[in-house]
Amino acid sequence: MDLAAKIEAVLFYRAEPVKKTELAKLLNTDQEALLEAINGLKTRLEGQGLCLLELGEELELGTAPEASGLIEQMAKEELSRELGKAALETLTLIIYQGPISRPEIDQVRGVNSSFILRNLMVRGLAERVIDEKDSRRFLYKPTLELLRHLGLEKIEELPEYEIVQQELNKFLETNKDTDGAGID
Amino acid sequence: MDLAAKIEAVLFYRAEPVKKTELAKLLNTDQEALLEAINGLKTRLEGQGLCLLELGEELELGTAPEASGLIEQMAKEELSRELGKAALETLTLIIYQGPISRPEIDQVRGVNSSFILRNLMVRGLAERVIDEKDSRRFLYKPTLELLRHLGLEKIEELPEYEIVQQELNKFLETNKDTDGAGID
Amino acid sequence: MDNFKVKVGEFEGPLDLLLNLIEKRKLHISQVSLAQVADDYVAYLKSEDEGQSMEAMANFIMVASTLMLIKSLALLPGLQLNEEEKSDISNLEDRLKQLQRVRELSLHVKERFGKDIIFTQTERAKRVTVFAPTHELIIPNLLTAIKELIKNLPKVEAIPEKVIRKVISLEEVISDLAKRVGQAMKMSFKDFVKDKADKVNIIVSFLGMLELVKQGAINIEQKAHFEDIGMESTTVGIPRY
Repeated sequence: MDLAAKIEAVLFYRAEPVKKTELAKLLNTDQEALLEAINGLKTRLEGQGLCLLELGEELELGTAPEASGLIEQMAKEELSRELGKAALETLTLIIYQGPISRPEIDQVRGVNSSFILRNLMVRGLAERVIDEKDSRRFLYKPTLELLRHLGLEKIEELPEYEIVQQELNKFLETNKDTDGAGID
Repeated sequence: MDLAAKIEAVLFYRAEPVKKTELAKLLNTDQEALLEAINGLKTRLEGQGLCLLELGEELELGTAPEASGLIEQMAKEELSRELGKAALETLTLIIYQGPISRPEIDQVRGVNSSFILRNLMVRGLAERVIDEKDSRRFLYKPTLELLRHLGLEKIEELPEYEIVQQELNKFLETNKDTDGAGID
Repeated sequence: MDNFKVKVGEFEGPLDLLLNLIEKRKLHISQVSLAQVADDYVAYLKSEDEGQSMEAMANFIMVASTLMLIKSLALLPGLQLNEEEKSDISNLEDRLKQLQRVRELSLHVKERFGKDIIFTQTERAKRVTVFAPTHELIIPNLLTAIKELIKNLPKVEAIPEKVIRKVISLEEVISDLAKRVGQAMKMSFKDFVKDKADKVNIIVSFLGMLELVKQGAINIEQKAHFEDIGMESTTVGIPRY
């Protein structure tokens, strides 16, 4: 795998602007070789679906400008589409039980929720905050706009709030040890 | 911009598994042209930093397996690398024989697999779908997440995949009527 | 969540235990090898039965009854089996072969899992979001959804009645088998004349096994049928006339 391919992989994974100095360090190479590889990658991406954006010191991978019409159309569709059962269920859990971590959401639903969470965030229905107790993990909660949309001034106004809390807490308490990766 | 490039752009933007039927509709093309473009994209990505994952109806863009070590240095997320004996056996059945029902899994393993199946689903390594032949029961099948953890672009790349398909189908055929430990 | 596991000792399920016993002796899976490990299996169950739940034992005991059949058949080829018994035996053999194959294949999965992970994009930190609610987002729908979720939370499963019924009738299976073994022995008496001492030993150990199985079935009433097991002395006595 050559340097250009490595740059592509790193930028794809990071999905945000990355400094050239950081890239050089990560890929254990000097500026000169890096710049050469960047140019090589740019050439390689010509006519493809992705493009390399260079903003001063920073690099980012994005969709090719020719695809912008397509992407806009898709983004619009994404927002106007119905949530569907799985997303509604996840959002409801976040409203009743938030701030709640992803492992907890997954544990209650019995399935992995990562893509659904992403969609809920894109639609501005849920947001994530850093867990004060553990800065490596995120907690999900409903956005203020959503609460306003639902006409809720406080969460406790939700129907059957107390009993739902009890049931869910009971379940989460007994399943504490089985979340995350450490299974069997 | 050709069809392969458009597929690449869409998959990059979506950053989640996308169905082929959805792609065909979005790109206003037929299945045949789509499949051809998918294969074209795969060839084009060879030796690059990215790869195209394909599992049944679903497609997703990921980093090339060769970049695995590099990306891991940056990965903040906790990676799951461990599979217990029960999880490994159950996943093996799902991979080589999926979509497969729980009674079928139980029959081979000799124990009730509901607990382990739930955990695999929470980890995103397996998912269940409604059996088209019998809407009252579920079938379990592998996910793109599982494929990613195996470092495979296609499930068929696993050793002995083809021959096992034949073997197991023959076995299930001859044992159709026995319910054994099949509890569901 | 441990209640979901059906473990006896270190083994998860009867097939796990049985396959282990066969592989320990480096045998191929067949009726012959199953007959050979039947005693080991029952001995293991007996050693582990303390404190095991009915649920844990039920699956193991069902397999024990099939093993007893197989052993009886190996000792007394004249023993008549009904269709269900025949299919139980071939089914057990098939399932073991299948499990063995799955274990073989699982090495391919184990070898690759988590080694060269293919990564997808990390969650974009700065993303333009647009507040886009849908008509589904009304309070009554939320209540329906959360109730459905709570209803579907996993509960500890009770052992299905079907299995319990099978286990309870195991007692009958044992006494019935003991009777049939006795009859089959009379019928094939001529065979026993040859190599007398060995055959007697085998029969004694076989009946010992029956007894062990009976004790292994901890939740089963045993006293009423004790006399059937008492057949041991009668049976052993057979070669004398």
